[in-house]
Amino acid sequence: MKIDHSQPLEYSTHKNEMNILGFWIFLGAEIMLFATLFTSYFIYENRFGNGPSGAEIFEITPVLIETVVLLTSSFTIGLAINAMRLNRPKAMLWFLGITLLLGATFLSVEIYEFVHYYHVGATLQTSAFTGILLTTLGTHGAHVTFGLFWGIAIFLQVKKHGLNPETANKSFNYSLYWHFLDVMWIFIFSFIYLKGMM
Amino acid sequence: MEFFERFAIPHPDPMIYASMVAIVLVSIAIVAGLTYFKKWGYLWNEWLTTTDHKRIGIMYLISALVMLFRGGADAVMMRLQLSSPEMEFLNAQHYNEVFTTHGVVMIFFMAMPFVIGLMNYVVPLQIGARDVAFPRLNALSFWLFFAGAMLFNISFVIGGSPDAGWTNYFPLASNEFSQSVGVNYYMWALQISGIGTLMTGINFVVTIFKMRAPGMKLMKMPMFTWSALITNVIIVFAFPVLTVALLMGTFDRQFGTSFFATGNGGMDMYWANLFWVWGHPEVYILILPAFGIYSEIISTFSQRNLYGYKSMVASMVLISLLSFFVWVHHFFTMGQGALTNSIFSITTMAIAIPTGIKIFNWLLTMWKGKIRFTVPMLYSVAFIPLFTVGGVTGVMLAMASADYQYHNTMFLVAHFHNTIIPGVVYAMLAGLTYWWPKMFGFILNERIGKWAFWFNVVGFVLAFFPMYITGLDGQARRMYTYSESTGFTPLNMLSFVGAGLMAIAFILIAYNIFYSIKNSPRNVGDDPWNARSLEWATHNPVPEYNFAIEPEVNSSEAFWDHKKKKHTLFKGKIDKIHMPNNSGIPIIMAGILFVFGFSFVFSIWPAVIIAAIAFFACMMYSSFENDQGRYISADEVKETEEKFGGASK
Amino acid sequence: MKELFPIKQVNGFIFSLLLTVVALSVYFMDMSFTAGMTILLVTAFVQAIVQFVLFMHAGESDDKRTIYTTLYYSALIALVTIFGSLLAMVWDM
Amino acid sequence: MKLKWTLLTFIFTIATVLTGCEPLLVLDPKGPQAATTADVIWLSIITMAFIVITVLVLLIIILVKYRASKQDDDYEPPHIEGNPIVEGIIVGIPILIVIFLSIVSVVSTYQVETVPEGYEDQEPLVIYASSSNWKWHFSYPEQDIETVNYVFIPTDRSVQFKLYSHGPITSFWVPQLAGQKYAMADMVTTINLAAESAGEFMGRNANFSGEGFAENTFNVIAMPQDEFDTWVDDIHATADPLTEDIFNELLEPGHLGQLAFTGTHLEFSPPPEGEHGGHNHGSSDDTEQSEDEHDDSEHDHH
Repeated sequence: MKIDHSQPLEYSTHKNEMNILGFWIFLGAEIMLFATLFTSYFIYENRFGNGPSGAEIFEITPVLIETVVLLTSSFTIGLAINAMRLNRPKAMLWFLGITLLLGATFLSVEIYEFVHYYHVGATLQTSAFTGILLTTLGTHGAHVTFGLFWGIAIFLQVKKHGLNPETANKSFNYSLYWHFLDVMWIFIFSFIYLKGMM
Repeated sequence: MEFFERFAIPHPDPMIYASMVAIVLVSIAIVAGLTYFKKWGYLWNEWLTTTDHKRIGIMYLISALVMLFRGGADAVMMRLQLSSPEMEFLNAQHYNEVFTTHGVVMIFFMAMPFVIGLMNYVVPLQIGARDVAFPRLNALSFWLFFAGAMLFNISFVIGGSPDAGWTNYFPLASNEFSQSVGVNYYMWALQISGIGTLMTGINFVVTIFKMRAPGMKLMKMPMFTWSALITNVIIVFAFPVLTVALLMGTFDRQFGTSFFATGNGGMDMYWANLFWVWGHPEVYILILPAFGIYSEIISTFSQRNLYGYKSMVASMVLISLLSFFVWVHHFFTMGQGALTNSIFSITTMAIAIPTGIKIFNWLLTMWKGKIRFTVPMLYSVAFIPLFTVGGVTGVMLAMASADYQYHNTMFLVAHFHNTIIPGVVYAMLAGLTYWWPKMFGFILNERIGKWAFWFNVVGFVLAFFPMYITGLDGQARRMYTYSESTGFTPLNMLSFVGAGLMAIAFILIAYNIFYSIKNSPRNVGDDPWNARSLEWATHNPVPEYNFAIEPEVNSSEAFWDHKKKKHTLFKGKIDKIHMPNNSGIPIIMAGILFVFGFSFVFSIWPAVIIAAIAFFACMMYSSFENDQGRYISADEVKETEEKFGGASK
Repeated sequence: MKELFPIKQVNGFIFSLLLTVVALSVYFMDMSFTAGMTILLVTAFVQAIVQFVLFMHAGESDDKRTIYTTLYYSALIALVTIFGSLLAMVWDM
Repeated sequence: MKLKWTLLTFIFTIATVLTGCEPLLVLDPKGPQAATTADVIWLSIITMAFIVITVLVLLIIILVKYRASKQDDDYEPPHIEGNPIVEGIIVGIPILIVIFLSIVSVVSTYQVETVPEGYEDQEPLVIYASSSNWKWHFSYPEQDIETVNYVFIPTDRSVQFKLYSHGPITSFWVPQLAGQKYAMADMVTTINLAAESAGEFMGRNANFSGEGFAENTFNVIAMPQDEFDTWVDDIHATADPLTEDIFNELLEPGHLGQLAFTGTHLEFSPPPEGEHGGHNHGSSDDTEQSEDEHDDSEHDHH
């Protein structure tokens, strides 16, 4: 493997460049995945049958907490990559750890939110609207959950092997993934919650 | 006992029992044979765990051919059932299962793997690469496709086949109207193989962008590679839509949501919408690689460069975009207003323009050429007029008002078989014959091949052209029977005869493979067709590392210019070569997903959960595994090259 | 310590929080549907661009053209899918 | 080789002869809407035949002229990149054809979606046609009768079919009168047509809907207005009233012959339109919807 030292570690081999490009293209596919969910959401938005509508069940507080937490975690994962490029693995692990904690916080609030929906009688089966709402949120939540496990794996690998072309590359792709989840949340926040409560 | 009842067939039939017995016997024979000849180790080490794009390509092709026969048998059964009025060969339910299976198998498990198999084999060779960008992911893609195909194929012996058509429209596909687990199989088989396809898409886009030989700019790529690039871009953006659609369908059937139900806010039309948002680009996923193959073959056997290279590329880029703009033409009759239908009618017809450019470019490529009628060329030549007919009937269908009359009739069936058979199937047969010496080092017998070709073309015309007429006479598609008074009989009989001729053609093709393995001469050289692109610059069959020395390219027909203008392709000397390691992880992960899918189909939740955990454990294991690949030493490369008759030319 | 908090990232973070606050105005303030949707569209897409360009470094490598093309392409097809479906399923029924 | 071509020609001839006996349903229209589609189809067949013949002739000329067996062994085909004029022509002509057909398509689509030409000033006869597995129910709200699997219509009168389904998606198709349209469970779709000659026409569900799909047909009988009125009176005099129980029995999956009742099922089992339509729920009008939502948000704050 030829290592190009003029590049940051994560880009330093041809394999690494391909991994990053491949991940971007994967994100392109993810954009389509979420776009399809949004399409479905907009189609079913007003089709709540006998169940509740969005305006009736959305609560601003948990949503706001989730938004701020996820935005902050997007910031900290950015800082982690910055620390990685400064070759400061310890600082990087701190930021990565904080990101994971914020991610866990986000998930807990989302679980609270789902429990709330359950209690007000908005389950998957209630209507097409609640079904697509929970499916969309659930898909995003599943992505975050997967991201948490992936993050832990990366944390352990960086801790064990330090920063080398492989771990740096994985961490960079992970940061792309995490930022991307934040972007998707912004769209959920804007076009599901705020539009619904407007 | 109650637990096992769910696996019973809901609509049993002597033919199904016979298939069960056949499946069991064949499986036993395969296991016994492998054990007796002590081939388990060979199979595992050389094939099942391989990450070599060539072997994966060949495995795709074998699966596709097997599925071609499966889907073809369904087709012949359908034509037989309709060959005369009030036929009692199949009953309604069985006929519904047969045409559903035919559609799904042919699109997902025949055409897709055929296309992807040829891309796998050829694209890295055409761009002078040693493998694809992510070899292990490539293996995983194949095994996911394979798991999906197997899952789908066991449906008719365990639990029941899907019976709502390959388009699977809700609410017909809902629990209320399709009670067996068949549609669950449909959902999970497509979901699993679809994820594999999506990964193939990402893999090839990166391969083509990042692994081209030095000097091969984008506008110097061979046309098949261009078509592969565009195809994979479409795959990347189209398949997530299918993922979501299948997820929602699964939720409706297994978790009681009401997305496509008729109450509770559900919308039955929305399945059709989602399905076609994916489904129309899918059509171009199939046809674009075929265009690429024809471009290669027509140019090779006319001994001329491809006419209008730039407009060929531009038209494919345009098609890739337009393919996402037209899906509503699949349901003009769903009640949306004339405005929407007009918009989508125009976008649909617009696709005819880039397609027309391609047809004329192929004609102009042959112009002033020196045309040799080999089997691949015969298919390409037959393709041009037949596909033109398919294309223009497509334009006819695109006219919304007239579509109200064609929709759901045999006219439509004739149209899409008229594009898919000369378009995709002939291209695959042509491509397979063309690249066969690259794969195995000998040429398929031309004489048998030509017989097969003529049976195929005559059979095709007989089988499908009459459908245009019966469609206009009011024969709806998917009818399992009709009465004598309708007057459909003679033309349907003719279709059956055509189907029979096509069946003979495919048997001849299978026989040709068998015959050529035994009898074809092995000394065909590295460039038997006097071809033009890089894949012919290496040996037949291709050594594991593809090229001993990385080729350097400075024109769009690198190998041709190497032969004619003495451009040097291989500079430098042989060095050690980095290769990916084999891995058992892909096949294990696919096996786990198979179990996951199967358990999900039957709602066996403990098994679903265990399989899901095992799947993520595999991913975790992969993440921690440190696999740096291996090196083939320079000496070993030199030795291999000597065996092929001299170190790199 | 300072190098661990580069000014570009900090500004980006503050800006994204600001955008969130602006977006929240549609909830706390009284406005028409059109005005609200306009605000949401602007804030959401600006926010996405901030993330893609500033945090995800979309334009830093040799592959930036491919990456940007991927993003434009997916955005275009996503919008066509959303609006085309709405047109066929809801608006023109 | 020659033998094969002869064979092909022979087969084509047979195919043409076999179908030459009777006009095809779609191309034998009995009303203005079907006449429009038939005209469009003929027009497109002629235009498209022009393209197919061009391609075929070019192909044959090229194959005959440039086949290797006819050329010198040392003939080296030239390298030709392309030519802007030639490429301009092969782009330009298809564009012109597509523009032409687009105009035809748009105009005719608007035509077949509205009341047939010449009948605009008439009040159309409204018939609700609803499908169930695997039957068609025709309700005449004005005449207060209902039929199963057959429908009488007056000739030279605008008829409006309101379509919906009691189950899977079906497609209402009477090829000689008009193109098809889907019947679905959560909305009502509309077909406008008129019959201009009396007679019996084949109608069927064209969209696959399960086991009994093949037999899911009905007859359309067109007759002059006075005969139609007599027929209505006959039904009122002879048929039994349709009750909810009877109707629910009719809905059971299966096939029935032709039946007639007085009264319609629309009263006790209303079609999915207006307030019963899942489809119209909150999605009819954008501005109205935004005002609604606006109101909701105001409620939240108080």
